This record gives sequence, structure tokens and C-alpha cells, in this order.
Amino acid sequence: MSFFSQLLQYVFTGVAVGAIYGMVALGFNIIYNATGIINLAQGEFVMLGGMVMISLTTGLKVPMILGFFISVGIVTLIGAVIERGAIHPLKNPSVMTLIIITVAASILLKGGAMFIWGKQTYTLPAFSSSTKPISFGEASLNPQTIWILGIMAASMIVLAIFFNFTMTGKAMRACAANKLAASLVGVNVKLMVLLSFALSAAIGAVAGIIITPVALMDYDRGTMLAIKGFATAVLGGLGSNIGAVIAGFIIGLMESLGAGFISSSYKDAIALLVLLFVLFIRPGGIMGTTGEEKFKK
Amino acid sequence: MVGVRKNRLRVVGIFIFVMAFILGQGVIFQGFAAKKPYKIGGIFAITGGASFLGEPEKNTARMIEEMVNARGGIYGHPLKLIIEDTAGDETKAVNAVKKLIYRDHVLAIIGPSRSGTTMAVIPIVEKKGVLLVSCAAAEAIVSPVKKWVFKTPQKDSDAVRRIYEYMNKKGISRIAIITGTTGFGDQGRKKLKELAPDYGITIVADETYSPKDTDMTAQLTRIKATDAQAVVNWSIVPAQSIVPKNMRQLKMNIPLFQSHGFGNIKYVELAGEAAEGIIFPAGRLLAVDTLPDTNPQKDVLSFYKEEYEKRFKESVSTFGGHAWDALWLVVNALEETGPRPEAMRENIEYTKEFVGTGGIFNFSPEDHSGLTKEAFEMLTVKGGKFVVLGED
Amino acid sequence: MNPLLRIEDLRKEFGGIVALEGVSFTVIPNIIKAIIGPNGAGKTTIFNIISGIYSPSKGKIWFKEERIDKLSSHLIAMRGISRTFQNVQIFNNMTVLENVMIGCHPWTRSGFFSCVFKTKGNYKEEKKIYSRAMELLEFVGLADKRSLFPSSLTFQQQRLIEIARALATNPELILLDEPAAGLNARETIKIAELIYRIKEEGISILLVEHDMDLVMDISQEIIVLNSGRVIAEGNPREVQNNEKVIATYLGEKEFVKDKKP
Amino acid sequence: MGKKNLYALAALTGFIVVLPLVIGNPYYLGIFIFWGIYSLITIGLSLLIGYTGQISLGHAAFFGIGAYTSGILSTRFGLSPWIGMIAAIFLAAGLAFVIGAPALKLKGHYLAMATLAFGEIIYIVFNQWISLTGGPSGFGGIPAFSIGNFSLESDFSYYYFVWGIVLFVFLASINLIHSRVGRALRSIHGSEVAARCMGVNTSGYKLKIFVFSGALGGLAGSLYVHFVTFVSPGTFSVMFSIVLLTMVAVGGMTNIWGAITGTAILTILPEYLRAFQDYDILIYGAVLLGIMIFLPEGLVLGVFNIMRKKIILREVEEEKLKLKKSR
Repeated sequence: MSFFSQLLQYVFTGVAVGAIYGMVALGFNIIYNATGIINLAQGEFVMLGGMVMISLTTGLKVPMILGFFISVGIVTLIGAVIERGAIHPLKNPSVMTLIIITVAASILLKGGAMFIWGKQTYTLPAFSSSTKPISFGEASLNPQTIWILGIMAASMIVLAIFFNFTMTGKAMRACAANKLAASLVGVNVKLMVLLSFALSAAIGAVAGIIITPVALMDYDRGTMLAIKGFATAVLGGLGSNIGAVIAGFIIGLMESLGAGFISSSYKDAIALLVLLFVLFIRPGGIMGTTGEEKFKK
Repeated sequence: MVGVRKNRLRVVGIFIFVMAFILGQGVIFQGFAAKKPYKIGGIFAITGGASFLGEPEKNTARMIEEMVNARGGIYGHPLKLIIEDTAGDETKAVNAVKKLIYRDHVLAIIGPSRSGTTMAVIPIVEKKGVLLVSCAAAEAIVSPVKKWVFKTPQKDSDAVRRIYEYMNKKGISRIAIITGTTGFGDQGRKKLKELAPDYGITIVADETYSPKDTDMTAQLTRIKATDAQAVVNWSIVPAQSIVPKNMRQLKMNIPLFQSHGFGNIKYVELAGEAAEGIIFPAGRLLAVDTLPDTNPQKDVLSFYKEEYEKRFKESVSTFGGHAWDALWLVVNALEETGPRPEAMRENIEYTKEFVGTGGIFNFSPEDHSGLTKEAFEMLTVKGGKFVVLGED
Repeated sequence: MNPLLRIEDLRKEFGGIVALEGVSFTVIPNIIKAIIGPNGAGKTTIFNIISGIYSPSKGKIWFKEERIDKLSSHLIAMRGISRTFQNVQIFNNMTVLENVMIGCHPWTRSGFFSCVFKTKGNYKEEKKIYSRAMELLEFVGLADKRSLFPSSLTFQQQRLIEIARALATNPELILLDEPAAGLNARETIKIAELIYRIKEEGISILLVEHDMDLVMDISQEIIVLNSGRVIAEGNPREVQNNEKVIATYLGEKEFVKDKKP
Repeated sequence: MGKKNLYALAALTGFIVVLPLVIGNPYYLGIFIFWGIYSLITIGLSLLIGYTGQISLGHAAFFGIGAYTSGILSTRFGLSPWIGMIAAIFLAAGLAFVIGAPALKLKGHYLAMATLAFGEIIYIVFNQWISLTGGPSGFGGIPAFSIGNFSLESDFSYYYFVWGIVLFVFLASINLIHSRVGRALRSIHGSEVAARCMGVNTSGYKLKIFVFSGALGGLAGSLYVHFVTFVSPGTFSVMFSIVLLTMVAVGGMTNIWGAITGTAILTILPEYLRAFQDYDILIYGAVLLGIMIFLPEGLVLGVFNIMRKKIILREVEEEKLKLKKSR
């Protein structure tokens, strides 16, 4: 295999994986923007998306497309329930409380998934009927990768339309910019928080559904996806959606190239090292917020 | 305000009630213990990452308990199985073994499921002198020989030998290995590298993947770039099913060998069409249907398979078979010697020609494993099923 | 007399927005000096720069002839500048007494080791801290509340704890950020009295305050800030008659004397 | 230290001393030993999280570093376990310093994620540095502590050994809390800016307490490894960091007694919960969530407060009744 086709192969791999990290990071962003919370249960939404889809299509024989939307709907509902059950009842929670609460929610969802689906690993059939890889010289591309990229792009467009052209989306952005001001002009901030959880659950579910055919799915997938997704969000600048997508591809490529040209042993550590590196080099946060401005708030 | 407080109180109340109930239960169970049962302990990784081992082991052990008691126990004494979960964790295993020994006073223990947990509990059973028949594979468990410790799974090194013998026959001498980073994968990797020179085999690529890995194309691309004539994928976790999928995607047409850790039909389902043609060594349980009637294990295997699948509505795996062998060894010893631990230990140590699911066991004071490489059969996947590869 | 604090050509910007520009002034020992100005004039920003919470974009600050603009907050506190906060920053997880005891931090030395093993030195020092804190609680009149948690006290009392805490550092200069905000007339008089008493201890006071009665009554010097620039400086009378100041405050009720209910 | 603390500490010590004399069963002793070992970590976490207000989701890593250091030195290099223990403490502390110095500049969620990532990286290293750690299969044959010729192998002697250390650390921590340094730590939790303006070197103290809690983790790891005599990476996963956090939260974060209580509850209870084996992860999640929503002060203080409120409420009602009657 020539060097070039090896490289191309790693790029294919990195792009597919990176798209997923990008989508998990989008989920982080949506909640962070509306609430300032980092939802550590984000990875569980991805897992649930995949699992619900598996039950619907292979268990209940629901057609793929219908199953897709029902699954996203169910996980969206779960996201909303988490907000109502765990975040909403808190009055003036400290950051510490919020961290622990979302960690607890993530364990609870994981445990619930284990209870429902057991500990087995499941798979989904590929979206396209032909599973034949597409050849580019010696390198080859899995058709599912094209689905992943396509659906990710579609989700991005839907999100962009939602945030820029609908009243609710604009209200959510207002919340992100200034909560107090938003509430003064009549935006229901509490409702926006609920919506942000629902929306980010939906994004997570979409990610979960599209990766299951290639990556399989089990109840215990969430944590690692959440950590890598967070690393992506931070690298891209927490809150920036375009940044999340670009950072997703960067981390995905770093992983596949690292595993390919250096060693596969420490592949999982790459995203984590990127996270630490970024956090440590710019301790005030990536958005350019400094300690001073934090104090001002 | 008052409403909130009431709610809080109710939550606390419920919590206390539940706790009291749980604590109370422990007492009740002890109080109603049956008359003079023979107590055997079982510790398996029923939850956690290794639950695919512990679950069938637990089921199998329960099944044997029922069978024994249905035929009137052991000379009238009911067999009482006390099963504990290790979650694959050493700390929990240590606690569980101590509970079995010091609180439940069991006569013998079968399990644990994992090599790590077995190694962690060995000092405890050796010190107290309690018979332990492990369901874990690592050779370190019985080598050097420990007085009170036996094991039923086949040896990793024998699996490697069978693969290498087969490769020699097919003229394969340059191979790539890709192993999972779990205890099982790691042991396999060591044995693969250790035994390769004996068979004139060169390992040209050595890759790993974590149990949570979702994509191995990067590792496989590296392998593709070498001149390997075959790939050995050694792992016990579901992630191993991604390797054949990715190989297909990369259009790698060299043969794929896997380990006995592939011996679970679910893994074939996960890999789908890509699983076709995978070659791996395993106990004969998996391919019992395609086994000739003359095979001495055939009866035991079909009986176990039938009973298990009838009861638990899921396909049988070799892992449950390890518990089958372990518990029957203990039950047989109990029947022959009575509830005397030292005698039971000696009985097992001198057991010969015991036909189990894993093979035909011949124990001796020098060998607490009892199996040879003949316990393995080379199998392959055909039409989504395990079949005996045969000598072609 | 050598100035205690000297600020020269201070400039601060936040992401392109200039909050302070060319601010220079001095504080001499044992004086009450007030900084006034409309909201957003940059008064609190000056405090935050002096106490090292922000670093200035440009400019120099001397305290007792030593440059302090590059030092971090705790080192500035150790050199003798203490402060209170506009939005009371009290330690709600500690008792009133402990809150004041924290103030003794700069002049005490006990480290990890001596604290863990309760060495003799630590024991002696702890006694000293305790008596100093009690002394200050009596000074502000909260000695009987020492074992309560601040959250159960009134806003005014929390302010007083902050002042006692600031005094516990044994400062030579204390920065009071709106000590009378949110207080009624009677409480304000009490605060004014307290500020006088602090000055009598030989401590300089730099004051940010909106209550003009209070400012005019107690301060000897006043700086007027508008949009980040000093527009006037002098004694109360000079400032009150300054045209720029009147223009700035035109229409602001607070500035007009004796109009308070 | 106040009188209340002194009495409570005396009661705890008495309880600890008498316990094995009443319950001599090695099974229970083993559980109490784990209680002690985990308490060392949770005491450190309580100081870090509850008192100083800095979260860590990676403390299992220090526990692991301690365990591996002590284990490797005493088997592969044949050194005395005592040397292993000292090395474990120093290596864990050193690592805490290296990671803490940059990480503690971060706040809230960022700090949580940085420590989580650190914990995960260390876990990956345990798995992948096979030549040193034995990889995923781990290694065994680790010797027990001994004093002269007396081996601390038996559960009985090891229990007293571990709890001797725990009580010492506990006393030291209580001393620390009620001292100049302790006040400084708590002031950081209260308001970091105000603390700095009172002359508290906040970053210095944060780092010191992080290193201290890391060192305690290392010590606990060493005690663990010479008791279990076997070590593999699974024990030190991120999930264990979360279990540790749950222990601290259940007992009550803002009180060091909560650390020991919470650890007791979550070490001993699961042994009773063996009947629920499959759902322990569900139970952990539910307990943590429930505690944070309904009893953020922790189980001990929370229940106590509710009882107290109830009593006060009843007294008020009685007073009202009396008033009515007298009218």
C-alpha cells in the first residue's frame, strides 16, 4: 500500500470519527450557551439514540426512516425529563452541584440502559442497501461515512435555520448572550433551558443512530464519547458551533493519523491530551474570557 | 414551603424503609436456612465489562444446582449454591470470597470468571485451605501449581499452538496480530509472541485496540501496508467484531484468525457477513451439531446445549461450559468423598478421563488444568454458524 | 509628606472598551479620600486594579515607594492595602468570628505542618489571632454575633464584618467600596462614625460612595471620575463648586444636598 | 478543635478499637479495612471539594499511582513495602503537583473535565505500559507489610494498622480545618477574590491541598495493594473516581465527618445490596441524584436538619395550642 493511499485511508477514518465528536460537541454547546452548564450526560444521549433505534428497527420492525424520527423524539423527551427532574428543581445551584448532578444523571441513564437492554452489544444494518466500500485507489471509503457526513451537514443546517430564523431560536441565542436582559424582554428563560436540553438530546440521538452501523452500541459507550466530545468543544471554543465541527475533524484526524503512523496503544489518550493542552495553555478558557471578565460577572 | 419539607421527609422516610427492609432480609434468609445443605460458593463477573463471562456461568451453575436437587441432592443433602458478583473487580472479588469462606462456610468455590480476580483471591483460599475451581483462562493460575486451586478453561498457549500448527500446514509464516487491551487480549498477545519462533512464524505487525474502540481501520491500514499473510485478532470483548467488518471495508482478503474468545454466536451476528470464513480454535461445544457421533464429548455437549438453551432462551457459549465443568468436578468429588475439603481436593487432583464441555480432563498433582491442546477444535463460520473446520 | 499611594497615568481596557484613561492621583497617610462619579465611571475598576484583581493596561502604582501594579492580590494585601466589596463578598461557609480571623492572615505565619500538629508556636499565634479578631468585632459592635453564620445577619451587619475583616489585616490603607449602599439614614450615620474611628487609628481610607451627604461630611479630599477620566480633584467645597462636576451630575438627585427623605 | 469534635473523635476511636473484638469475622474485617482505605481518599477529597471548593473527578488516578508504585517496587525491585509506601506517597504527591499547578487555575466545569481527562489518561497508561504495569492483566504476588518479623498479613492486625493511620490522618485533618490554613482553605470556597484580598495566596493553598489529597490517595493505594496483593487497572477507572465523589456527597461535602460516614455507607451497604447486584450502577446514580436534589448537605447533616426542623415545628405548634387554651 502506497504512503499516499495509507494517508487517504487515515483521513477517511478520521473524518468519520471526527464528525461524531463534532456532533457530541454541538450538544455540549447548545446547553452551555443557554445555561452555562456542561452536561456531562451528553454521551448518554448518543448511546440512547443508538439503543432506541436498535429496539425500534430490529425489535419492533419499524421502518428505518420512521424509526429514526421516533428514536430522536424519544431521546429528546428523555433530555427534557432530565432537565425537569434534575436541573429545574434546583434553586441557585452551585457549579459543583451542577457537575455532580449531571454526572449522576449520566450514571442513572447508563444504569437504566443496562436495565432495559442488558449488557450486550448491538448493531444496526447500514443505511444504504449496498455495503460495498467505495474505492479510491488502494484506499476505500465505507458508504456509511457518507451518510454520517450528510446527516451531520443536514443537522447543522437545521440548527442554523433554527437559531437564526425562528423566534424560539433567536430567544435561545438571546439567553446565551445575556440571561437577565433576555428575561427582561420577555423571554421565558426557564423554558429555554428546557428546550436546550431537549435539543441537545436530539442532536446526541442523531449522532448515536448514525454511528451504530459502523461502531456498534452498548450501554457503556457514553462516558468516552462525552469526554472526547467535550475535548472537541473546548478545542473549537466552547459555544462555537462551527468551531465544534472543525475541531471534531481535527481530533478525529489526529487520532487516526496518530494510531496509523505512531502507535495505536495511546490512541484514546490523544483527545484527552489535546483537551489538557488547550485548557492549560489558555487557562482562562478558549473563548478568550479572562479571569477578570469572569469576576465581572 | 411546608409542601417541600413534606416531600423531603417522604423521600427520607422511603429511603430509611428501604434500607431497613434490605438489612432485615439478610437476617431472614439466614434464619430460614435449610437443613444441612452442602454449600458451594460461586463467584462470577455477573455485571460490569466481563458480564458476558459471568452471566452464562451463573446461569449454568444455577441449572446444575436444580438438576442435582431434582434428583434428590447428594445423598439427601440438598446442594445450595451461593453466588456472588465480582463485577470483574478485584476488590469485590476479595470481599466476596471472604464472605463465602467466613460467613457462609462453603465447602468449595467455583469461579471467578476473570484471571485478574482469580489471582487476587488465590492467597485467601490458599491460606484458609478452600478448594477453588476457577473459570478463568490464564495459565498463571495453575502454574506454578497451587495446592487448592484448579481451573477448567483450556490454556491460551494451546489455542495459540493450534492456530500456529494450522498456519504451518497452510504455509503461512508472516502474520500480523491485533489484540484487545484486556487481560485476555494481553495474555494472548504475550503467548502469540512467545510461541511464534517455535513454529517459524514472524510477527510483522503488532497492533492493539481498546475494548471501547469503535473503529480499527487505522490499525488495519497499518497491517495492510505490511506483507502479512494472515491476521490474528485476539480478544474477548464485542469490539473484536469490528475487526472483520473493517477488514472487509478495507478490502483485505487475507485470512483472519481469531481466538477462543470469539466463541460466542452474538459476535458473529455483530460482524454480520464479514464473519464468514473466520478461523478460530475453540472447545467443541460451539460446533456440537457438526461433530461426528463418535466423538466422546458429543453426548455431554449436546445435553448441556439443549438444557441451557431450553432454560435460558439464549444460545450457549463456551464460557458457561467452564462453570459446568467446574461445578460437576466439585459435585462429583462431594459425592465420592463427602463434605471433607481435603479429601475433595485430592479427589479432583486424581480425577482422570472426566468428560467435560471443555475437553477430557486428566488432573494430577503436577497439572491442575487437566487439558491438552487436543481440547481445542479448529472451527470456522459458515452461513452465520460455527462449524468444524475439518482437515482439508 | 510622602504619599502612601501614588497612581500614575492609569489605563484599563476591557476587550477594546476603555474603562479608565490617564488616571493619576495620590493618597497621603491618615486621610479620608473619596472617589465619586456616576455609574460606570470606573470607580470600582480603580479599586480592583489597586488591589491586584485586574492588572492595568498601562500605568504605574506605588505603595510606600514600592511598585505594586505587577503584584498579585495577596501580596498587595500583605503590604498593607485592604478592602471591602460593593457586593459584599463574605465567607458564608464560616462563622462571623472566623471571617474576621481570616483577615489576620497576612501577619501570621503558621504553615501546613504547624497547623496539622498544633505546635506551640501555632497555639500562641492562634490565641493572638483570636484576641485580635474579638477586639475588632467589638470595634464594629458584633462581638455577640461571633459564632453565628453571616447568612443569618442583616446586610448592614455583613458590611461591618467585611470592614472588621479588612481591618484585621492591619492595613495602612483601606479601600471601602460603597460602605453605605443600601443602608438607611441611621445606619449611614453609624458607618460614617466608624470610618472616622478607623481614620483615628492612623489608617488611610479610600472611599467609593454614592451617598453625597456621607462623602461631603467625612472626606478631606475628593476625586471626581467620569467615563474613566478624572474631571476634578480637591476638597469637598472645591469639588462641589466645580463646573464640570455640576455638569456631570446635572439632574442627578443625589448630588443635590438635603433632598433625601 | 472544639469539644464537640473531641468527644466525637473519642467515640469514633472507641468504636474502631472495639469493633474487631465484637465482630472478628475476617469477612467483615476485610470490609472495614476497605472502609478505612477509602476513607483516606475521601478525607482528602472532602478537604479539596467540601472545604476548598475545588472539584476533582480524577482521584482514582492517585489511588492507582500509589498502588502501582508500591506494588511494583516491592515485587519487581524486591524493596520493602515500607519503602514502596513512602515512594507511593511522594510519587502521587509529585504527580498531583505537576497536574494541579496548571489545572487549578481552571474553574468549575473546566477543572472537572481536566481532572477527568487526567484520570482517564492515567488509566490508559496503566493499561498500555505493559512492560511496567503488567498491562490489563495486572500482576500479583505483592507482599504484605511486616514490622520486624511480625507480618501484618492477618485481617485483624491489618485492620488496626490501617485504622491507626486513618485516625491519625483524620485528627490531622480536623486540626488543619480549625487553623489558620484551614480558614484560608475555606475562604477560597467562600469567595476566591475576597480571600486573595485578605492576603491568602489562593493558588498556593489550592495546590497544597490538592497535593495533600493526592498524597493521601497514594497512601491509600499502597495500603490497598499490600492488602489485596494483586493489582490491575480496572480498579482505578473513572467510575471509581465517581464512586469516591458519591461517598463524599452522600456523607455531606462540607463536613469532614461526612467523608468517613459516606464512605462507610457506600462501602458497607453494597455488601448488603448483593441481592441487587445487577443494578448497583442504577442505585449509585439514583442515590447521587437524590442526595444532590433533596439533601445537598448530605445524608447525615440533612437528616439531622430535617429532624431538628420537625422538632422545632412541633414545639411551635404546641406553643400555639397552649396559647389558645390559656385564652
